[in-house]
Amino acid sequence: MNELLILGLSTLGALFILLAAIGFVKMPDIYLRISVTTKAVTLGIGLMLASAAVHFGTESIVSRVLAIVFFVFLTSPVGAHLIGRVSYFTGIPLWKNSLHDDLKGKYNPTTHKLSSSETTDESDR
Amino acid sequence: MTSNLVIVPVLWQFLIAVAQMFSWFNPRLQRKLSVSGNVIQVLIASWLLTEVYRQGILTMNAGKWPAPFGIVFVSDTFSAVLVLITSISGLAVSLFSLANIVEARMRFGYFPIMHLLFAGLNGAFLTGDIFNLYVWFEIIIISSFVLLTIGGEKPQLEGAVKYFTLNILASTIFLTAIGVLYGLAGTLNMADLALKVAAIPNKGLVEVTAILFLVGFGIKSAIFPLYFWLPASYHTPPAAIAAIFGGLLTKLGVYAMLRVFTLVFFEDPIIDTLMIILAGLTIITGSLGAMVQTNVRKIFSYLIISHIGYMVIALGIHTELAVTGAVFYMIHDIVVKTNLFMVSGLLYRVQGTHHIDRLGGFYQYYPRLSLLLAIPLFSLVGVPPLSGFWPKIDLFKAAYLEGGSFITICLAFGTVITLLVIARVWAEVFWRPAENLPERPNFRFWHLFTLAEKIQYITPIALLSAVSLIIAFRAADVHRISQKIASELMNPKNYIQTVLPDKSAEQQ
Amino acid sequence: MPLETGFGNYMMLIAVLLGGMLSLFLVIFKDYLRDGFSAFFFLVPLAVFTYFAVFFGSEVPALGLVSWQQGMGVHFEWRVDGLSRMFALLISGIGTLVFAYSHYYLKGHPEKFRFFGFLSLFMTAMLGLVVSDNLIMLFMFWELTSVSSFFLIGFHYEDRESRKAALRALTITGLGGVGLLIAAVLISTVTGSFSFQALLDQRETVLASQAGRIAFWLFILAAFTKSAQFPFHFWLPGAMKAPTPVSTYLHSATMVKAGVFLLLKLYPIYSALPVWKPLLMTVGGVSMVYSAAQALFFTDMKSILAYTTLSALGILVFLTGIGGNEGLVAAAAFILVHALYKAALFLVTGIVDHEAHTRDVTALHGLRHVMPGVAVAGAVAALSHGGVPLTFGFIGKELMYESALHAETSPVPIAAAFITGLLLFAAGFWVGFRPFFSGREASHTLKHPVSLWLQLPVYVLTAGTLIFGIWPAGAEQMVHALVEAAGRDTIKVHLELWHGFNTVFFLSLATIAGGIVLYSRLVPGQSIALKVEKLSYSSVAIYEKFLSVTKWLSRWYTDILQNGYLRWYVMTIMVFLLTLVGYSFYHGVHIYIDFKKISEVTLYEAVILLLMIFSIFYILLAKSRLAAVAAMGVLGISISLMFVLYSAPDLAMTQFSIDTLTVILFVLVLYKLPRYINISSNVVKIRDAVISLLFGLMITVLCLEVINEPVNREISEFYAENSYLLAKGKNVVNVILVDFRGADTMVEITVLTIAALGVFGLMKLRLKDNEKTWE
Amino acid sequence: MKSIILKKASDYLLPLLLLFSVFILLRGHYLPGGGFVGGLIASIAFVLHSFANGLNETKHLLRIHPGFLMPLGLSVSLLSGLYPMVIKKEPFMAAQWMKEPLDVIGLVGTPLFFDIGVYLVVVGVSLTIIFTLAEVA
Amino acid sequence: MRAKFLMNNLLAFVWVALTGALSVKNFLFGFILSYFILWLISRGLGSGNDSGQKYFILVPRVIAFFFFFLYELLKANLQVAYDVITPKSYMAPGIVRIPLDVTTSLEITLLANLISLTPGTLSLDVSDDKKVLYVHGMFVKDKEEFIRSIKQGFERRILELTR
Amino acid sequence: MEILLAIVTGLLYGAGLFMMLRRSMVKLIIGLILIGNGANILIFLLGRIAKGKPPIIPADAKVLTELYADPVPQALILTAIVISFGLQAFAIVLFKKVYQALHSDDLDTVNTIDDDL
Amino acid sequence: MTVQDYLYFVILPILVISMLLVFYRFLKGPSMPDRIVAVDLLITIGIGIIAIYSIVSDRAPFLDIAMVLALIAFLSTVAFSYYIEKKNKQE
Ligand code: NA
Ligand code: NA
Repeated sequence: MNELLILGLSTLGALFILLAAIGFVKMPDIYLRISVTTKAVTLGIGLMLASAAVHFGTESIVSRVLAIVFFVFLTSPVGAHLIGRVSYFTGIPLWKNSLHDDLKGKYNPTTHKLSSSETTDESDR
Repeated sequence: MTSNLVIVPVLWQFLIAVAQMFSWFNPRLQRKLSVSGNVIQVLIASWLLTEVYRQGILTMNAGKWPAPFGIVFVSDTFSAVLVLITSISGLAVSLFSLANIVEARMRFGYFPIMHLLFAGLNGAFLTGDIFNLYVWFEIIIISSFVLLTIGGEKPQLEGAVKYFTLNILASTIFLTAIGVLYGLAGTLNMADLALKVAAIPNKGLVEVTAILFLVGFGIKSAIFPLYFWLPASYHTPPAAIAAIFGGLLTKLGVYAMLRVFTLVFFEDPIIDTLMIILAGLTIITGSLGAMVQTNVRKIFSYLIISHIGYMVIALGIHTELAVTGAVFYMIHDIVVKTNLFMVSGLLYRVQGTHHIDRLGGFYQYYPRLSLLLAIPLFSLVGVPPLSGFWPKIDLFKAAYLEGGSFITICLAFGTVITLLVIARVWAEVFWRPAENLPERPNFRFWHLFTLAEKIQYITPIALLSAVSLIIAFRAADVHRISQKIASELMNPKNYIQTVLPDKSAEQQ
Repeated sequence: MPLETGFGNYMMLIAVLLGGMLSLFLVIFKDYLRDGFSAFFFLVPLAVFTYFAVFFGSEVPALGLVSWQQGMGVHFEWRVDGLSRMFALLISGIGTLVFAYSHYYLKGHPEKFRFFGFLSLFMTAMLGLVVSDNLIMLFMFWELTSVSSFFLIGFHYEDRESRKAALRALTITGLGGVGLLIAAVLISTVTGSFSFQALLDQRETVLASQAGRIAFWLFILAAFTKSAQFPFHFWLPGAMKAPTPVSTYLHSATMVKAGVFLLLKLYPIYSALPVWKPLLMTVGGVSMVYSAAQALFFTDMKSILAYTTLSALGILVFLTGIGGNEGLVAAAAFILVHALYKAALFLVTGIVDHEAHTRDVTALHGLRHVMPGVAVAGAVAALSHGGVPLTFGFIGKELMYESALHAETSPVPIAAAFITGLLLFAAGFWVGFRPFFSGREASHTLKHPVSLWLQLPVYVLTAGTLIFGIWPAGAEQMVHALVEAAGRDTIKVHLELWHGFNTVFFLSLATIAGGIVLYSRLVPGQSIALKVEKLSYSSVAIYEKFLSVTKWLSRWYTDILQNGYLRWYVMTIMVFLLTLVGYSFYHGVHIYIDFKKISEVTLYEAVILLLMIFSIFYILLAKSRLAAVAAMGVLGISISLMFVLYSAPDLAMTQFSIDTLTVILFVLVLYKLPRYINISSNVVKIRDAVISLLFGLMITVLCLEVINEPVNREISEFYAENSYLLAKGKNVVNVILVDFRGADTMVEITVLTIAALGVFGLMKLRLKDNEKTWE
Repeated sequence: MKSIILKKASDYLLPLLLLFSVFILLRGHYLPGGGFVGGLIASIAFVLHSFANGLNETKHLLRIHPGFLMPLGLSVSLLSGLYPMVIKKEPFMAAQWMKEPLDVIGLVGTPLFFDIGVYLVVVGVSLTIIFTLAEVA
Repeated sequence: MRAKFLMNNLLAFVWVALTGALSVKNFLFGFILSYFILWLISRGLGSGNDSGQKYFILVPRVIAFFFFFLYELLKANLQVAYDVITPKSYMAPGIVRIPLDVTTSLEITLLANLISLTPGTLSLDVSDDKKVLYVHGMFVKDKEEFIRSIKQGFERRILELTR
Repeated sequence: MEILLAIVTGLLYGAGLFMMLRRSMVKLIIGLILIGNGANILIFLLGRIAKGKPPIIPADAKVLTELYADPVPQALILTAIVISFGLQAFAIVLFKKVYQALHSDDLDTVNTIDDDL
Repeated sequence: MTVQDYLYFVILPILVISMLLVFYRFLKGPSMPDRIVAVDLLITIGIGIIAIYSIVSDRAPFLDIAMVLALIAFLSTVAFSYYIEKKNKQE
């Protein structure tokens, strides 16, 4: 039973990671790449760690795995957010087929303040 | 004999440094701690030497772990003598710093770092473990970096870049050598290495390892062609710092070479020949360099290089005679070079320049002071019967008997050039009339110094001058100690037995 | 020979060191002494003179030893025989006169006591030198004479020429000094000690040994440089920058004769060498003729005397070279002769200079009117200089001619001696006669009569010249003792005024006649001297040229190595390492790989290593700094993973956390930098790449070779067994860090602390202008 | 960096990381970890806080200059080595252990204090370096 | 005060989880340790002013929320996976401005993170006045629908949790 | 495997040297770091590598009996890593300071000091 | 085929291949954020590898490394973002 669980969890996790890796190579712009990978990998890692927890089965390992998963789930979206916003105001363009860019012109170029106003600039491209 | 006393010179410096770090905002207290601490340090070191003389080699197994499993600290006569000389020089530098180091530098940790440097030096002299030697080297390197750059003046920074890069390179080579040695012998204790390296059948690999050590230590001791960092940096920091560097740091490299090449690596004719050639070229290069410099401190820097050659001779000529001469020379050199850089600091203080073409009139203004300064200057030359003269007898003898004509000629060349260079310094700095003295930015007449400042400048120079005079007039005693050291180094059996009592028993 | 013990020994030590003690006294108390105090100083050499005159008869050489550096074979080993006694008496005797003379000569001079300090130090050095019977002791005092001479020549240090002359003198004599030291060491390798007596006893062994023969040449170097023999002679005329009493004492009567002294002392050992005679005769001969001729080109009294001194030193070496009874007797007599007349002439010159403020012979005349006594003394000294009968100089010249005549079948030696005598005659008259007796009127008037302090020493010396000239037997005993000491032979020396009408007598007459003609015909002029000096092949010019070429070469050599380029330094060091290791590999290591000891490669290991390799190359080629830093991050992860795979969890953790911190550091520092530079040319890059590749290859091969070797796991087994049982920890690495090898960790955290303090100081400390060390 | 998200996250990450660092420190004798890694994690926690909230906030939070942790840690380590030497007359750094293990922490002995010293020094060093750089750069 | 107490307990539990030794003593140790840490950093944390009652209603909501999140996670992941694997792209990406009803930093952070954690969406930034969240989406054919799904999904549930 | 690791070690040393021979100060520091990493891996490799056997005594044992990786090189490397970190930190800051003083990353601008001053 | 073998021969290869793919993106860029994300991903995949490796070698302590990686990997991302943001502010 445990073995099957390990097999299932690890396979699923590995596939998610592989998928994220492929997506990371394939996706046309940075935002999409971040978007694809952050969670897929996070999920993948969670599954991998879960299989380890199943394997060892001890209370301390399980709690440790839970702690790691918690950390990863806490930090990786924050990291994605940081990289994403930095990419935006260093001027990395969106993929040419992108439909909207509501952020355009909202960053003050010198102070990096982000405004919340709904200007006309948000029109579709 | 086992004794905790072995580690006390190291720990004491640590304690001083920690106490000073706690009094970070109180430079006055730091100054007092430094001087009084170093006075006690001299007593401790003397005690250690006495004990070693009375009881033979002392050891201290850190953590109570028997060698070779733990780190063992060993004090044979060589270590104890070097610790004592370091402590005396340290006391002098500590006194000299009081006036020579501006308070701004003291507010940024000058004193604790200096004491950690001394701790590092003592640790390096006392350790019996090759990797532990490496970590002491690192403590010395990092503290010397910091002392070199503290204040961040432009020339200091420029010098530091080179000093830093090449010294780190040296450490890395040293570390690589340790890795290889561990891979071959599986141990780090030097006495144990002595036994195990001897048993390695692949002598070729042992030789390669020895070469790695040679280059690593060679950079530290500034031998040809590895010395570049020294003339690029030693003239840049304040005099008190340069004094520690000039007196002690290169000698540490020589110490390490002497230790490793007498204990761990056995005679290898190729390395011996190489060492003789390197020693000769080091002497020549240093001498030629000293001849053309115009900055007093650069002159002294090149003389350091030149005289390192004298000590390296002993590594090429593996005889007790040569080692005796080298060790004697080392003892003298530490004291005198430390003193010389302090002298340069005093000269700078009253003349506002290091440049030989602008220095001058010192004799005219300060005849008595000049006489005092003449002692280290002419001791360095080795005008008999001053301290630099005595070791040369053994060195020349060893050079002629075992080293061949090349090294003998180099030694003679170095001797003559040193005489010329110092005579030139005397003529240009002391005799030549000074020009435009009061117009210089840092200029101040000696009589305008406060009494405290005068004492703080003069005492350390006088102290070390007195020590070098003692070395000179008790040359036979120093010689006897050097002979004892040489015999201990050349016959490491006793060392090994003391460090590894069980193993040696097994072997017999 | 009786060996002195106890009190006698210490008496000798005190006698030698008395001058030094006076010197020390002056250093300490000079500021508290009144000018007139120096009137008593002459008592010091006088006491020494008395000591040597009274306590050492010529019959018995006396030996003694005060042990000093026990174990190094260096003792105050002394020996007073005829040779050293004559020198000791000269040193202390002339010293007495010079001390007395200087008291008045330097009256009111602000540096008078410094002067006396060096002068008395010199006396100690010279006395020590002549009584030493220990080679190292001899060397020590020898060097001390050079050093005190350096300080005395540089007495007028504010004068550039004085400093230059002092340096030049020290260079040449220092060179010889090193020769002497090495010679002493070489001798000791044969005889086993530094004792001169041992050298004498084992002279056959020494002569037969290589060391002994090399030592000979080094001794010769020492003697020739000290005694200013051609081509090392040029330092002596420059030394005349020193005050006149110094010239009298050091550079004429005593110190310069130290070389001759050494030759005489070595005579019993080395005169057996076939090269001895031709070498000394040639060098001495050339020196005496060449310098005597040069003396006539000058108008400065001191310069003339300097060159005649050089010539006299040449004569002494020449005579020592001839050797045998005749040569030695002549040499011994001439030492005394020369000391008496030359010291007198120097002192006379000093008086003239002191009173008339010039020493130019062309500007001086008729001084007999203002200083009659001095004039007479000068004339007597000049006569002795010229070898005129009834002066001691005549005896000296006779003996010289005689030994030159008998030295060789060839006429060259006697011709050289004759020419020298002729030239010296004229030169002596220029100095001792012409300023006083030419012209009707005195060229200068005096405000005061010449002080007796100045006159008396001159009279003593001229009296000596006359007494020994008329009664040569008075000097016989001293000369005899010297010859006996040097020749180790008991012969009877007989000095006589009248030898009959022989060749030598006629040569003497011819010398006087020719000398008078020469003196009356030649007009003193500086022009020739200047021309000679300008010629680039004069010794000074060659020396200066040599110096400047040496300096240029040194500069070139130093600059090539220390050129300021860090990468050149790195490259040199690495190429040096590569060469050595390469050579060692080539001759000592058999390169092979034992595949049994190599583990298999799995895919994931390979990929991780591939990641490492790619990131390394990426770092090498990265165009942007930040990308390089990011690649360092990748490298760090790969290394961490490798550590995980190979069972080093602590390492993996540490490596990773450190890498993270390093990234943060870089990030904090890098963002204000200019563009990442990439300036090297392709050629340079290829060169560097080749070196780097070889270096990497060396490391790889080294690793593989070491892996082949058997493993010794004694230490790690101990840790594995005892980590828990004794050290109570299960993570062996951590137990090593905090317990087994805790001392390493203690140091390691200290390193970190210092680094942090350094960073803090480096970034925060801003020195004010007045706190800076650099101009 | 002005990011509400980062700031909020760091509020939670800081205590978590600190806790974790102590955990790593205490277990070092038995499992991977120890004073060094523990100290690094603790300092990384503060650095993270300073990235999110600005240096002054973090310094305010620390109360003392982190530099003082260095002599503090050095003394703790040094004393744990000196204690056996001065009090017990044994060699420098000869480990002294309590007879019975404490709960949670385990066996307490001088090596543990030594490791705590390492921890303090590492925190002090990393923070001093990074704060200095962040202030000046 | 209450918030701190909660925080303290939470941390003590984390400690127990970390050490893996579930015992009273261990919990107490963790409690003391985290108390110390909280004290250490107390100046840095914003003082919470939410009332203590929430603590008891919170638990069931958290569990419900957790499952909702898992569902969203899985669903979106598959959607993205499909797009990654298949050569033809169905993507219609864009950055969308989402006006916020949540107000506190905690809520915003929670929301932003949850959005980021589900595939296909990425919270780029929050405006300085905390009124607007800018989200990058992979499939934003219909902008209004996209905004609505977020507001009705995550934001509503977060508000339920925190208010 | 050892062969590959040896090659990587050599590569690290070689690459480090190559970077140190450049004119840029940043490259110099990177070079030093690379060589330092190389040295660590060299020690690791020469202490002989072992897969999956960390030198940690299992919870239920008192001594390490089965095969294990040599803990000594690991401890040495740990010390070396930490020390290099200290040095690197200082190097980076030194470099920053030099840059502030000279406004250049070019090492060729820091060779005035070897001329006479 | 045991679970161990499966993990060893199937899962680990998948993970390292994913690593290579991510690294490919690292090399390719084109922008700095791409590389930063790549580094972050490499670490995260590394955590997965460690987790699997701990099962394969049956050594629980390896999981602790994964924990440390998970905890502090985040900081380099923060630092790089900080860098880029600050650098951009300069211009
Ligand atoms: Na290093
Ligand atoms: Na999302």
